[in-house]
Amino acid sequence: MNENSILLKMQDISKSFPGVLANDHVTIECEKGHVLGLLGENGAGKTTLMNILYGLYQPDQGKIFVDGKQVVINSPSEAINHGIGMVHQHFKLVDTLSVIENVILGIPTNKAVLDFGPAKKKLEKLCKEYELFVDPEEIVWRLPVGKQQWVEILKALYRDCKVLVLDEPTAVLTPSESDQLCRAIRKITEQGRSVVFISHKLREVIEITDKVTVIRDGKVIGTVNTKEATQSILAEMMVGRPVTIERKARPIIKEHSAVLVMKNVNAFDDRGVQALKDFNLTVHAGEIVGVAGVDGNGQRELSECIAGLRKPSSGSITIQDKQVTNVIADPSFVGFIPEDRQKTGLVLDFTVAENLLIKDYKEKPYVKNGFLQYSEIKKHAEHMIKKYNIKSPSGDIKVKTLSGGNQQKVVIARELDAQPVLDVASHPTRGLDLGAVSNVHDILLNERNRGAAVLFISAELQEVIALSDRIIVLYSGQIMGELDGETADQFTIGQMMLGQTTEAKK
Amino acid sequence: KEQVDMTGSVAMVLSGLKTDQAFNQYTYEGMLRAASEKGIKTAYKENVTDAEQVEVIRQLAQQGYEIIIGQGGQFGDSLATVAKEYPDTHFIFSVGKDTYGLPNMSAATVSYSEAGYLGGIMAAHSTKTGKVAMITGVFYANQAQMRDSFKKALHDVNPSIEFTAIETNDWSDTDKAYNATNALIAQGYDVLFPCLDAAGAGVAAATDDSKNKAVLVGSVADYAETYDCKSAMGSVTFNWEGLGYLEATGELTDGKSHVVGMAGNGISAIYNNLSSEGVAAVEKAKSDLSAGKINIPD
Amino acid sequence: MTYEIILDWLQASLRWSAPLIICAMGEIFAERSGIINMGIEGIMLCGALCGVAVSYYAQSQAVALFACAILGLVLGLIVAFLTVSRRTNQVVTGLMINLLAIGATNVIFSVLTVMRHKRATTFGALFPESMHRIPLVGPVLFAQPFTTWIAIFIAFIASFVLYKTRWGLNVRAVGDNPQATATAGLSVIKLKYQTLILSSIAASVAGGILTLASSGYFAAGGMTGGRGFIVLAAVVVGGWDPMRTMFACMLFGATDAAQLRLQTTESIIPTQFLQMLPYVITVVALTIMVKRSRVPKTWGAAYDGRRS
Amino acid sequence: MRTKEKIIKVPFIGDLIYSSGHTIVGILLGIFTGGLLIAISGVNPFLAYASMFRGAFNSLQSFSNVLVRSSPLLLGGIGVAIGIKSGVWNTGIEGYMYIGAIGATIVAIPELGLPPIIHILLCFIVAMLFAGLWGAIPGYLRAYKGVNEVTATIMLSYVAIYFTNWIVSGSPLAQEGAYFPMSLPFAKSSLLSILMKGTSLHPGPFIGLLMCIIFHIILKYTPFGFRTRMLGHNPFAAQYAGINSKKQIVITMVIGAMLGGLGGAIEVLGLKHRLYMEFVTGVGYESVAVALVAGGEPIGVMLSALFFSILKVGGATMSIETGVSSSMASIIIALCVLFVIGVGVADSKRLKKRDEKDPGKKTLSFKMEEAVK
Ligand SMILES: Nc1ncnc2c1ncn2[C@@H]1O[C@H](COP(=O)(O)OP(=O)(O)OP(=O)(O)O)[C@@H](O)[C@H]1O
Ligand SMILES: Nc1ncnc2c1ncn2[C@@H]1O[C@H](COP(=O)(O)OP(=O)(O)OP(=O)(O)O)[C@@H](O)[C@H]1O
Ligand SMILES: [Mg+2]
Ligand SMILES: [Mg+2]
Repeated sequence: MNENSILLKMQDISKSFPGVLANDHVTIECEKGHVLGLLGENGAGKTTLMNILYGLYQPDQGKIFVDGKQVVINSPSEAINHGIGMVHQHFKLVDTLSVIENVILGIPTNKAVLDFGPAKKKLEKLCKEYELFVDPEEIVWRLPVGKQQWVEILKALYRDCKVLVLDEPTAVLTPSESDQLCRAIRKITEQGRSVVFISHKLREVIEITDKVTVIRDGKVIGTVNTKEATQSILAEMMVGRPVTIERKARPIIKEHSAVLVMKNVNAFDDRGVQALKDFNLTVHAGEIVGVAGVDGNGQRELSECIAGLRKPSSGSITIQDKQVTNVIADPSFVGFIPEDRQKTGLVLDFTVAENLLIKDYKEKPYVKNGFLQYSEIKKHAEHMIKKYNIKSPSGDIKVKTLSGGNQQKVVIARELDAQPVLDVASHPTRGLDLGAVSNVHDILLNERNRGAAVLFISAELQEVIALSDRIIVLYSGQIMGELDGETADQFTIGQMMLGQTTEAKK
Repeated sequence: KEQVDMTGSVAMVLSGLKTDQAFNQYTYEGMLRAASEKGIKTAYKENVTDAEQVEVIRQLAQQGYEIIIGQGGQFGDSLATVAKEYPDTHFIFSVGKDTYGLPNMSAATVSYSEAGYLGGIMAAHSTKTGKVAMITGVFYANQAQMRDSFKKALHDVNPSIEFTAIETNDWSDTDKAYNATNALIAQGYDVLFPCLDAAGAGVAAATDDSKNKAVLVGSVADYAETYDCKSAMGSVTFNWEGLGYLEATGELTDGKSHVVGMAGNGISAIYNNLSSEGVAAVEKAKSDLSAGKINIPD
Repeated sequence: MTYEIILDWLQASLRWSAPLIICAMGEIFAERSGIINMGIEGIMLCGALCGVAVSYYAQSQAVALFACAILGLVLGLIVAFLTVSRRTNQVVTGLMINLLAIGATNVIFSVLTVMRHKRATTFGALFPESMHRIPLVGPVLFAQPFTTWIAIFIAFIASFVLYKTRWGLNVRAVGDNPQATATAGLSVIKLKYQTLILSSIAASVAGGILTLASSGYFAAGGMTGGRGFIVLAAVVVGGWDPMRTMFACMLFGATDAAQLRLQTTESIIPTQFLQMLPYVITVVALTIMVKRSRVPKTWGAAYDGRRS
Repeated sequence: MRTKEKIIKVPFIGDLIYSSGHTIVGILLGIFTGGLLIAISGVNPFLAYASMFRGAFNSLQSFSNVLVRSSPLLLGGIGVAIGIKSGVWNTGIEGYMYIGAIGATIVAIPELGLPPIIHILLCFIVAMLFAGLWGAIPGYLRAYKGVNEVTATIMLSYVAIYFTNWIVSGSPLAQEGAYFPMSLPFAKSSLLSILMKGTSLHPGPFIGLLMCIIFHIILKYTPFGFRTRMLGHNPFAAQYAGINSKKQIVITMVIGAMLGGLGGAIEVLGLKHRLYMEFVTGVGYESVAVALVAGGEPIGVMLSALFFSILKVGGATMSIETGVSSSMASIIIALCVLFVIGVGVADSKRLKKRDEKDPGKKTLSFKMEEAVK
């Protein structure tokens, strides 16, 4: 290989956090005009590595070379100066500012007064060039997530980066938006720039990258030429064993009464935009209804309305003929796994034991004579830790010190242990690695088989198809179509997710 | 425990700062003069809050100070409380009149009512618009007494003079005093009678800035001298320094209430721009007051 | 007569609010960047003393205000070091700065005995005497001391800087999303230092103007009388927007000026109830304006410097 | 099993040593800087500090002064701390104290012919009722209207102060012809008794300490406390768990206000036996500082309230004995607190930050974990 053509090299990088060795002598290389894929399970250390490249963290050891020259990067502005651009896993946009303001934020200039004219022109040129269209004047929070992703990419391109890092850019994109992104990436590399592409979606990785480096537990497992790789090879490198998410056989449930009935529900989101429009849905006992759709199309409002956290502006929601009026905090009636476990589902500063009871803390054995019975609470925690195989030394440690998968198990244990009549699971596998995902799938399937009605919301088509008896596709607060889980295919759902009804396609 | 000779010792507790350009500062300075002249051992604690009054007074009594002066109307109850515990120590309630019936507690103040009356005569002879105003921080009993006799004097000179009074609620906020004075001047009040401690400077400044729309009759301090006030017609000054001196030298420890007026040199009238007619009227009022011809409550 | 009283009231409202406006403009930037500078009350107090003292010794108001600015810079650095670098609680820090300022000004003023009874030279009106007699605008606007005009000018400048300049953009960004600002290549810490220093300078200069535009005297014992807290309230009422905050300050000035004027009317309402008026109005204004204002997202929170 | 024990227990003690070490360094730095200033002002700092120490600890009597002064700080501090626990800034303690004292005054003045205990309890109850209603205003505005509570409570405190001024100078409760605005004297049966002869020690500080312990227990061991903490740590999760967060905010603000009101009532019933104008000036902000230095923990409030009152009482004695001005005493208090929060670990995040900067020097917990392995 020609040494000169290597645009980026990170050599022997190590980085540890308290109790975690996030990067262990990691070396990666990326040639000019190439796309390097970075693969690895959650917590493998991909983001940490890229944050080191971007100057957000300092490595404990190791060197970075850009264009053959060794560089020391102490801050994002130095990274930018070295031509490194990064699109972060979690958006780094100031959502109260407009697109153009976000784009020019932090760009060094000797002009004190803002002049958007030239910036807008340059941005519009970039939009055209890469076919990533956004309105420069729009305030960021008003944009759908996909467009926000474009802003992030344009922001990096605007700074003329040589190396563009994309950390899980497609997690929030529809299939067709992902395709659009792939086209943009090709254009970027055609100009001699390099791209580091991080994704959990093997299909995309194979489609877009030139080489793939797989990281596990902070160590590089290996680097392969994409041409020689297949999905199953990569998956095995990643996890250490072959894994797939496949539809499992399921018994037919006789009992089939309607549990959740939503009639003409309208609801608004936090910004006052209508999020559910005349929404009708019935979920029966013993079935899993999968809700597919791009994030931000009303999924969150849907689940919150059912759980009573959000008041619909009109329409009715009943669960077993009981009208939903207030927050339902009774896990023996409705189990609700919220989409953001850290923000909504858990109190991170509480212990595992306390978190297991944030809904039932005033119930009988845990409260006696008006006082909390910590011995009972502890006993309950130990029981649950064993039953749900939560990796926690005891119930007394703070939940924030658990890993993501185990945090999720705490939520699941709390919500599903009392055998609710209705389970609402909103993105229950988000951020979990493959093993944990199949574990959650098994739990939900068992719930269905037990006779619970399950509403399963996810943006991952593969798992929606694998798990659901019935699939509805949500677009812009409305149901675009309904499919049978046995026969549904990704392509049709993908089309519907973009707002095209199957009829319209025909 | 070492034995310190406490004969001829005096302590003073101040409600405000010893630099407040008002009764705290001047009484304190009187005590210092007594100390240097007579070799008296002194102690003081300034800015004593409500919650610490008893504690501080008791501490001083315990240390053996023979005379303890509480400088401010808020000290009465606390002085009495400690006076009961320390019958051999003398307590002086300064700026108050109540001795709480205790033999070891005396009270001493200057005569606010005489001051008000003299100020009123000056003001009545200075006004052209017939509108006179008093500015104070808060109307404590003394200020209220001063106001009443001031009003009486105005009325005695000319019953048609309009009078108003206004509180700024802050004894050190010169800016607020300045603005309050402007408010009065704009409403046609042309004689201002401040009783405002350090914030009085703001009144002086505002009258000077009023382009001869208003004049000032000072109280407590000599406004012409202290604040360089050009528009001062005169001032009724309080001899706090003298009072502090008397208190510290032990001349007021007879268990009685002392109101030091003109006779005892507690207050005096100073003339700056006052007309000769006005000066004459004040002099007459002075003699009438000492003759007891004018009935004002003390 | 009533006409004149109203004109005078308007004039007083503006004059009274000038130092508040100047102080508030700085505070807006600090709070927009996510930091509550609760110490402005104390800093203003220091500025008041500094203004009078330097004006007395140097016989120049320009030098006095410059000295206030330098003092504000130093105090701002201290506040910034504590709240930004040491990440101390902003509220305790501010309250302790206030306590420190009261103590320090008392001590220093007690040393400066020579100037205690001397009036510092104060600002005159900006416009010639003849213009003061123009009906309506004359007394209300042209008779204002020069500092009132400065205050209004500063409010416009603040608005311009906040919305139309690079730095203003950075400040708006950092308070809402410091992580994003950091990844855009800006130094969050530096920005917060800058806004805190700015707000401290503004407070200090406002203190200088407080005394130099009116009485020209300092008095020991905390003569700012809670103006710093009023400013904090005005910034919230004004929704962190310079123009609206300016009006909030003026509203407060107007009610306080009105309250002083109402005291002279022979009304049955006790004076204490009139004195409450500005504070009651502020709470009412706060309640009315709350829907229209948006708190900077990291208002009052310490910046962690790590991924959120 | 062994690992478990180590991981849970050791870091707590380790952090405690770490943070109290920093606190002591902070206090020392504050005292050192203050000493420099004292020396500059021409007083021997060693003598000054010796008399400061004597003022607070010389005898039971001087320590009783510390206790007496801590009473409003304890009650105010715990009032603020409960707010912090539920995520609101209840900065209006001074106002609650005034309003509470007014309530107490109304029932304390008339001779009701009640036994002292009952009369005092009645005063307390009315005080808490008044203050609670007053606190409900910013509580309601915050919870249901989204009005910023810091601003609202500070503004309402001013209103309360002026209202008190009227009560003691213009209302029928005011003492006519008094030299300072004050109310009529209270009935004998309403006064708190003096616990130690020759001091002002009344039961107030013990009520304060008791309240700290009670609220420690309430917060830790009752469902109400569970709810409050949950709301403070994560309002979204609290809502999700079915807690009516608006109601909870109003309740905690009202409780904070009631504690403040109780503190005000104790001051007037225990010390001056009348309602005075400006009887608690500055205590409101001090309470906020007390609660924040304590990190919002009731037990910490006990310590930090005592710390503040030691500084205040000692500072007063220092002023009397050495002539250091009272302003210098407040400068020293401010410096001590600034150094404590600046150097100390009032904020647990700083621990983590240290670890992140210097991964080699991990917290004790991790070291122990490794050692056990
Ligand atoms: N700031 C931090 N403090 C402590 N530990 C951290 C920190 N950041 C990352 N880690 C830990 O470092 C490891 C690597 O995390 P990183 O975010 O790099 O993983 P990743 O490969 O990007 O995972 P994902 O696929 O979930 O994005 C994890 O164990 C994580 O818990
Ligand atoms: N802030 C933290 N403080 C202490 N330890 C942490 C912290 N964050 C993460 N860890 C530790 O880092 C490890 C990895 O965390 P991470 O969340 O990345 O796990 P993961 O690999 O994603 O696991 P899972 O498969 O369960 O999701 C965990 O064991 C956790 O205890
Ligand atoms: Mg990642
Ligand atoms: Mg994880």
